[in-house]
Formats: sequence, structure tokens, C-alpha cells
Amino acid sequence: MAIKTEEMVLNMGPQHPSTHGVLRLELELEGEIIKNVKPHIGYLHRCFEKHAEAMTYPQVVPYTDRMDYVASMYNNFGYAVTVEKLLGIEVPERVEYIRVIMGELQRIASHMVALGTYGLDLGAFTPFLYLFIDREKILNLFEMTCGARLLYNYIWVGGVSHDLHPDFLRLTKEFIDYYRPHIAELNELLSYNKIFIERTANVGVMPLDTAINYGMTGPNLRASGLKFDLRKDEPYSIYDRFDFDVPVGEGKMGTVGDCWDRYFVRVLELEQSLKILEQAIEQIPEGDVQSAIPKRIKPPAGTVYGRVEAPRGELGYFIISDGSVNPFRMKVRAPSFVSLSIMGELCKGHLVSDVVAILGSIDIVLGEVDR
Amino acid sequence: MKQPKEIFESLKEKFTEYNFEIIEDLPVEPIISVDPLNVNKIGFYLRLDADLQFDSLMVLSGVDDNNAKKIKQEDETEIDDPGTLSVYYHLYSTTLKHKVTLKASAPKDNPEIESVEKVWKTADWHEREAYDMIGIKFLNHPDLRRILMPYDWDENSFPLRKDYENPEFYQGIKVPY
Amino acid sequence: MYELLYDIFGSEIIAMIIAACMPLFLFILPFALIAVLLERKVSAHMQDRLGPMRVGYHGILQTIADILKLIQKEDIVADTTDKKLFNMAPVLVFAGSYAVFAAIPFSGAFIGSAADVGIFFIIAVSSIVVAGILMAGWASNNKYSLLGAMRSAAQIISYEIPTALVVLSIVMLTGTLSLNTMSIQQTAYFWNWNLFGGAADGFVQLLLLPFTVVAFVIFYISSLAEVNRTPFDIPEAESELVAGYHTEYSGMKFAMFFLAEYANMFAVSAIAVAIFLGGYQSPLGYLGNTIGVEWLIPYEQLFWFTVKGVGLVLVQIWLRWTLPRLRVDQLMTVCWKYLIPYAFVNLIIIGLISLI
Amino acid sequence: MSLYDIIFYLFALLVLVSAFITVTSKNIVHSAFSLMFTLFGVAGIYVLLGADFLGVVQLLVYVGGILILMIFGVMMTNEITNVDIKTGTTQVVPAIIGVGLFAGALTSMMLRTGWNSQPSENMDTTTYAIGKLLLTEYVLIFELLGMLLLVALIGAASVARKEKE
Repeated sequence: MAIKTEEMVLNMGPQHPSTHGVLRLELELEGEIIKNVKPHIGYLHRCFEKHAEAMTYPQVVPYTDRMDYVASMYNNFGYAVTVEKLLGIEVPERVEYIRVIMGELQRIASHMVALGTYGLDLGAFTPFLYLFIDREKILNLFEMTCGARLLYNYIWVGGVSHDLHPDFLRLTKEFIDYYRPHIAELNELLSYNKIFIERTANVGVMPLDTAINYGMTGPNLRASGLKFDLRKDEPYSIYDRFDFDVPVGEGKMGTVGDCWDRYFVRVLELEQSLKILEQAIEQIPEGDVQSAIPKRIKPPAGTVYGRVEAPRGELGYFIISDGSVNPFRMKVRAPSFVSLSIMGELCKGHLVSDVVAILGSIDIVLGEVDR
Repeated sequence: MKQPKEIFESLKEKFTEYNFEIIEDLPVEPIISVDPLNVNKIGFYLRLDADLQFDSLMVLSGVDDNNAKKIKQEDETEIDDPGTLSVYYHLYSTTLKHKVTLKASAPKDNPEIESVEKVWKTADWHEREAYDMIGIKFLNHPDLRRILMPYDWDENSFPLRKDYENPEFYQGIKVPY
Repeated sequence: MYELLYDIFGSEIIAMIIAACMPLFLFILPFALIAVLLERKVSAHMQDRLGPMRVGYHGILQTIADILKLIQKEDIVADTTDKKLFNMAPVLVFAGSYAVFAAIPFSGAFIGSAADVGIFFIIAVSSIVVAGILMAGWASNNKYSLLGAMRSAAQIISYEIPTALVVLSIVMLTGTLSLNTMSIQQTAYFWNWNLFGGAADGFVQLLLLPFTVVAFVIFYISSLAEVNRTPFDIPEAESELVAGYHTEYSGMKFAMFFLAEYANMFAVSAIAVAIFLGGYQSPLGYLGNTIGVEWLIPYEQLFWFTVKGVGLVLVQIWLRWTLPRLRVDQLMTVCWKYLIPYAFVNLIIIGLISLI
Repeated sequence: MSLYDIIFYLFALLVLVSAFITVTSKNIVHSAFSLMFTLFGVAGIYVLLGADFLGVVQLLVYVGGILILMIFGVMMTNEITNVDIKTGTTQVVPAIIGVGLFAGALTSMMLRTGWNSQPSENMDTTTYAIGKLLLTEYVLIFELLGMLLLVALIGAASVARKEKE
């Protein structure tokens, strides 16, 4: 017996506590069950790509900061790597190590935000603040290095803006030792909490073929069970020198590729990033931090697509150069943009509360979605 | 693991009726240019063929090639060639770990390119973005709306085109303030 | 208490009005002030931060400042609301939670009404809160509010069943519906509390002990759900429904919802105390008896009652800042598939044992 | 006027006014909510009459259960997000005739009844008495009602159950 019911359209956002920014989700509901989800984006569109066409190559760096503002350092990193690939230059050893250290610290900080706000989405307030206390320590390290706490403009094409502070390595080591036990604490408080598992396991399951077809990358793809990490599969910078694992979703609490897996892959990545950091601190050589590249960067005409493993997935820069000082066309493959497009697929048949759980688990930053 | 050159050869073998070109003299990456109206078929082939398995579309970018020029005809009159708009497809195979870049160009006055949304779902939003920014019309796309720009943005105004000019007014508000 | 006031004023009406207002001014308002501060301070210290620190010493006047702010705020009524119901709803919600206090025995001498149907009255009257919440959600003409109200109503009605079943089992054990009588029965030392099997004989008490403990746990869980506290705070789940049924409210009307929530928190704790934790009885005996100052005893009882009640409120706060929130269907599962069957079995077993 | 009278008149006023609104209001939700006040007032009057158990049951069953369910239903019926759920007036003439007849019958009944008033007994508690009566004199009815409710419960569960596909 089918009862005809009227569908209700619920606008979630653009101003809503758990859309992680100005995102509008148009939910078609039948009772509390989702029939369809239409994400509407663009509220934070800042024309990065248009701006880039009017800037010289070094001038673009601060603009990249503002895309994924939770992981600015990695945006710089990806941009620098791509332009260097286009220019065909090598950067000094020390720069590479600094970049890796910064990148991994940024990954930890970014995952902290992701995990913390995920707890918050599900009603657990305390883990959020615990994680932010620790994130503060990373931001202090960044501030010490480049003076900024959120938008760094630190990794430049051909080098980094400043050398490390003399105390930096010691303090980072201290941070690693301090932070390691906190991962276990997070697991106790949130990951293995019965209610948390109930809310996330078997919710928003992303089968591997769907994930690949929708272009998922990073933790979201790995949670679906594919061991794919650009740091391992297509090593850029000096990632091939470090020994670390690529955690994948195992469906420990439910199905492979559910929200809990996506959450837990990030937790496991914290550990791996700490591991990389330790090795990088051991190996970092002395040296120059700005290679001799001309002030006016004028790459040859051509195209390049460079991609790095940003905390949220594959961050790609597609640059077309026409031989002038400005990029002819710059397209950013923002991981959050791609991840968000699967929302409609994942949410169907779930409840309103699950939308929050799913949205939180794919971990988007609206600055990057809209660019 | 295949090089773009080999992929180019196998494409030519498979689709004899379409034109393929390979642009290799660029720095960094070779590009295979394909027929814009049959991209979806080529896409299906690339994705499903056992030797290629390009299951992942890394990025799809629309580009205004900015190559408008005047062509002199035989009778000395000039006609405008409006130039082309292109779409770049960066493909990757998660199983075979090889990459290839495709390029499909369409004339600017009628920029129609077949949608690959059916092949790679991720193309959905990328194509909407290319439509939104460059103005490429993707045929058979299920939901070709603006994505980043407001829905009430001028229908024929595409911000990332090289000949784009800022509108004077938007919703009655003067724009260059 | 009413008799006392009647002796002083000589007029039924004045005595009644004063008696009716007393819990508000003597207890609910000060309690709400303290509880809000407590919640903020406790949560802050649980999260390695300080919480409010600026207003007064260590921020103790923060809630007063907040209330002053709320009073001064503009009372926004959206254009498309159903204005009559919109204005009535906060009053109804507060009235419902306030009415509960009429039957709570704060001490042997301070009881609003020692009515024989006390506990039954509390269960009944708290359903007015549901009506108020539904009214607020509907009148706001906001989809989030409506969803919140629907969830809330469904939740409170569902969880009334295990609460009632557990209360029923204790009623069978004690043979009374009056909270005052229950409190009196649990006198002298804490092993006479209903939580530990009541004031029965040694063997029967031992037999009852596991079941009364289970009853208490069920009661506490469902009381958490009835006052919409985490992990059952889905009606106002801020990450999904913004603020649920009170999304559209501002200023003093919002403050009334807020007040009602904190009043409710104490009310359910107080009921749990009265039923299971010996009511206003001291766990250790009275100072007044020891030193022979009889008039001290009611005040001691008031002290113990408040301490126990606030203790349970603290547990609520603790849970809120530790646990994530359940989903709406899981909430119903917990209620209908776990709590109600357990409560039923518990009821039957306690009934059988109390026949011995 | 004693306190008892004041409270009685307050409740009576509440019952009458809200009942009036229930009948006349064009908005179904308003009607439903004012019906709640009516039932609440009636419960209050029960308590004043010494039937405290009955009053509480009235509150619990009608206000807490049936009425909430009704409001739920009313909210679900129409476009839930719009405030204009309206009722109209139809069949005015037959209604007037019916009401007139009924009112006449009631008035004549009221006028002809010999009202024997008795001083109120201070009933100690009604709970015990009700309980005893239910389990002795009316035990059959009690059991039958229990069966009926069980049947209703099972029926509701089977209606609400998901169909197997």
C-alpha cells in the first residue's frame, strides 16, 4: 500500500551550522527521508582562475592560500611543484625537506579540523576542542616560521620565503612526542564511541567503483579500499625517500567506504604523517632555501598538469603557458569540488541527520569548492 | 602502463573514422586532440578497454584558446575566424597507473562538445563549470546549469573567456564602483 | 507550606499565589542561573579551557549579564508566523515544566502539593510541554522548527512509556503514588533507598537490588530523552536543525525556552532523586536529630535534596559534553526495542518479588 | 468568594472560551490547540471535584496522548509549511435547527431536574478505591478493554510494518 505524500523541500544553508561554510543543499524530503540532494555552490566564488590570468607566476601564490584555507601550505606546495615542473627546475634539498615537513604538519592540522568538526556535526563538542588545542600548537610552529597562522604564502616557486627558525626542528620534535598519545585519546573519546559508530558505520557507503567514477581522491578514495596515494604512487618532491604506510578503509565497523571508514582513515593518516615528519627531521640537510631562479619567471609555452596529495585529496593545477609572465589559463582541480559532487548519490534514502554525517565525512572546504 | 604515443596509436586503430592528432612538442605533456562530437565514445573505449582502463578523470578543463584571427579568402575579402574553445581531459588509470591528456576543440561561435558525464560521473560538475566559465555547450549533459556564477547571470556572458568584459550593472547595482 | 502562609496572611488567595510563586523565585530562577553557569564552566573545564571569566570573579555573574542582554533584545516575530500561537508557545512550555515543581517534595516541610497522585501528576503535566513545543514548531512557520517539533513530540511521547513503566514498578514496590510518602519510606541510611531495593527486608531487598538498579538506569536514560539532552538532543540538534523548535525565537521568549529547559533538567533529576535516591532523606542521618534541634531537619532535607538533584544535573552536563548525538531512528530503536521491553520485564519481576 | 470558587470559575471560563474557539475557529490547528485547553480545564474541574486521579488521567490520556496525536495528524494533513489550514461553514440552516432543538432539550432538562446538593466529603484518596473496583467488580470489563487495546496495538504494528518486497 503506497501512501501518496507530499515532498518537502528543505534548504540547508547557505547559512547553516554544519554545511562547513556557505553551501546550500536543497534537500527533497519525504518525511525525514532524503529523496534527492542538490548542492548549490558558488557563494564563495572569488574568481581565482580569472585572477591568476592577470598575475605573474609568483604573484599567484598568495591566491592559492585562500582556496583550501584549512590547508594553505599544501596549496602553495602544489602550485610550486607544478610551476617548477613547467619550468623544469630542481630546488635545493633543504627546500624539499622544509616543504615536506610543512606539508605534513599542515596535513595533521587539516585532518584535526576535519575530525574535530566531524565530531561536532554529530553532536560531540569536546573532541573538537581537544583537537583544536593541538592544532593551535601546529599553528604556532607555522607562525614561528612565516609569521602567519592561516594563510602562509610560505612555499614559493623555486624555494620557500624564509629559512626555518633555529628552534623549529626541536619544537616540532617535541610536538610529535606530545601529540602521539593524543591520537589514542581521540580514538577513545570519539572513534570507538558506540553512538559515534552507530551514527557513522554503514552510512553513506561509497563503493570503490562509484568512488573512482566520481573522481574521489585522497582519504575519501582510500576509505573505499583503494591503496592510492600520490605520495606513494607518483612521488613528487622527495616523498619517495620516506617510509610510511597508506591506510585504507577496512570496513571495521560496517561496510567498506562508509562514513566511519572515511573518518578513521584520517585518524590513521595522522600517525603516518607523524612518521614522515620524524624521518624528515632526522634527514634535513643544511643549505640554501631559495634556488637561483630569475625574478621574472617566464616558462616556455606549453601545458602542465601537476598534482599533489593534499589533505583533502588530489590537488591538481592545470596550467597553460603561452610563454609570457602570466599564466594563459589556470585551472585548479580542487579535491573538495570533486568530492562534493557525490553528495547527491550518497545521501539518497538516508535521513536528514545522515546528510550532516555524510557531508562531514567527505570533508569539504568551501573556499576550495568555489575557488 | 602505456605511453601517450601508444594510446594514440590504439585510438587511431580503433576509431578509423575520426581524426586524431598528437601534439608532442609541448614541454611536459603530450596531448591527443580528438573529435569533439564523439568524445563520449572515445571515453567509453578508453575506460572499458582492458589495456587502457582509464577509470578516473582527473580533471576536465575548459579553455578559451584565444586564437581568433582574420582569414584572407581568395577574393581578398576577410572573414572572421572566431577561434576555438577547447576542453582538456586528463585521464588516469588507477589500475594500470598511466596517464593521458585529451583535447577537444570546438569553434567559438558554436561551441558544442559531447558530454562525457555518462563515462565519468565526475565530469558532471566539471562540465558545468566549463559551461559556466567558458560557455562550452555539452551535448546530452543531464543538468547543464551555471554552477559557480549566480543562476541569473547573463546567459551569454562567460567570465573566463578572453574577450569577457565586466558588465556595467548586475541586478541594478553598478559593478565597477 | 501553604498552611504556614495562610497563618501569616490570613487570606487563602494571597497565600495561594505566594505559595505558587515560591518555587519560581526561590528555586527555579536561582537554579537556572547557577545551572547555566555550571554548564558553561563544567564544559569549559572538561575541554581544557576556562569558560566565562570576565563578568565577576571567574565569570560568576555571566548568566546575569546574559539575562540582562536577553531582556533588552529585540523581540523578533517573523511576518509569516502564526502570531497567537507563536506568542503562547513559550509560556505553555514554561508553564508545563513549572507545573512539575508543584508536586516535587523538596523537603518534609516544603512541598507544593503532597497530593496522593504526585508522580502520576508529574508525568501527566509534563505532556503540556510537548504541546507547547509542537505549537512553537508549527507557529514558527519554519521547516527546521517544524521538523524539530515533530521529532521532539515523537521523542517525548515515546520516552514517556519507559518512564511510566519504571515509575509503575516502583509504585508497585512502595504502594504509593505520592512522592512525599515515597521519600518518607526511604528514610534512614542510604541502603533503604529504592535504588538499592527499597526499605524491604534483607533477603527481598537483595533480590530486588539488580532490578531496581536497572529501573533507575532506564529511568535516567529516558528522562534524558524527555528533557532533550545529549545524546537525545535531536529536536534541537544544532548541527542539523539549527536550533529546532526555537529557531525563530529571540529575546525573552527564547529565554523562556531556555529557562524551561533548565527547569526541566532539574525536575527530572528531582523526580529521579525522589523515586530512587531517597528523596529528601539524608543518606547518613540528621544533624538536627543528633544535637536535638528539630527545626533544622527540614533545612537539612532541603540541602540533601538539592545536592542529590544537582548531582544528577551534573551527570547530565557531563554526558552532554562527552557523547555525540543519536539519529532519530536510532533514538526510537533505543526506546521501543530496548528500554520498553526491559522496563516491562523489570516491571513484572519487581511486581512478583514485591508479592513475597 | 473563596479560593475554591475563584479557581472553579477560572477553569470554567477556560473551558468555555476555549471550547468556543474550538468550534468557531477557522484554523484547524487553532481549534486543536484550544481543544487542548478545554480538556485541560475539564481536568482541573475534576480535581476540584475531588477526583484527582481522574483529573490526572484526563490530562495524561487526552492532553498528553490523544490531542498531541491529533495535532500531529492535523499538521501532517495539508501543506504543512503553510499556516492557512482552514475550515469553512456549511449547512447553516440544519445546524441552527439542530442546535436549537438540542439547546431546548438541555434547558428544559436543567430546569426540571431537582438538584440535590450534598456537602462534599473530604475524600482521602481515590486511587485505592479505583484500583480495588477495577480488580474486583469491573475485572471483566478491565480485561476486555485490555484485550481490545492489545488488538489495537497489534493492528497498529502490522499496519506500520514495512511491506516485504
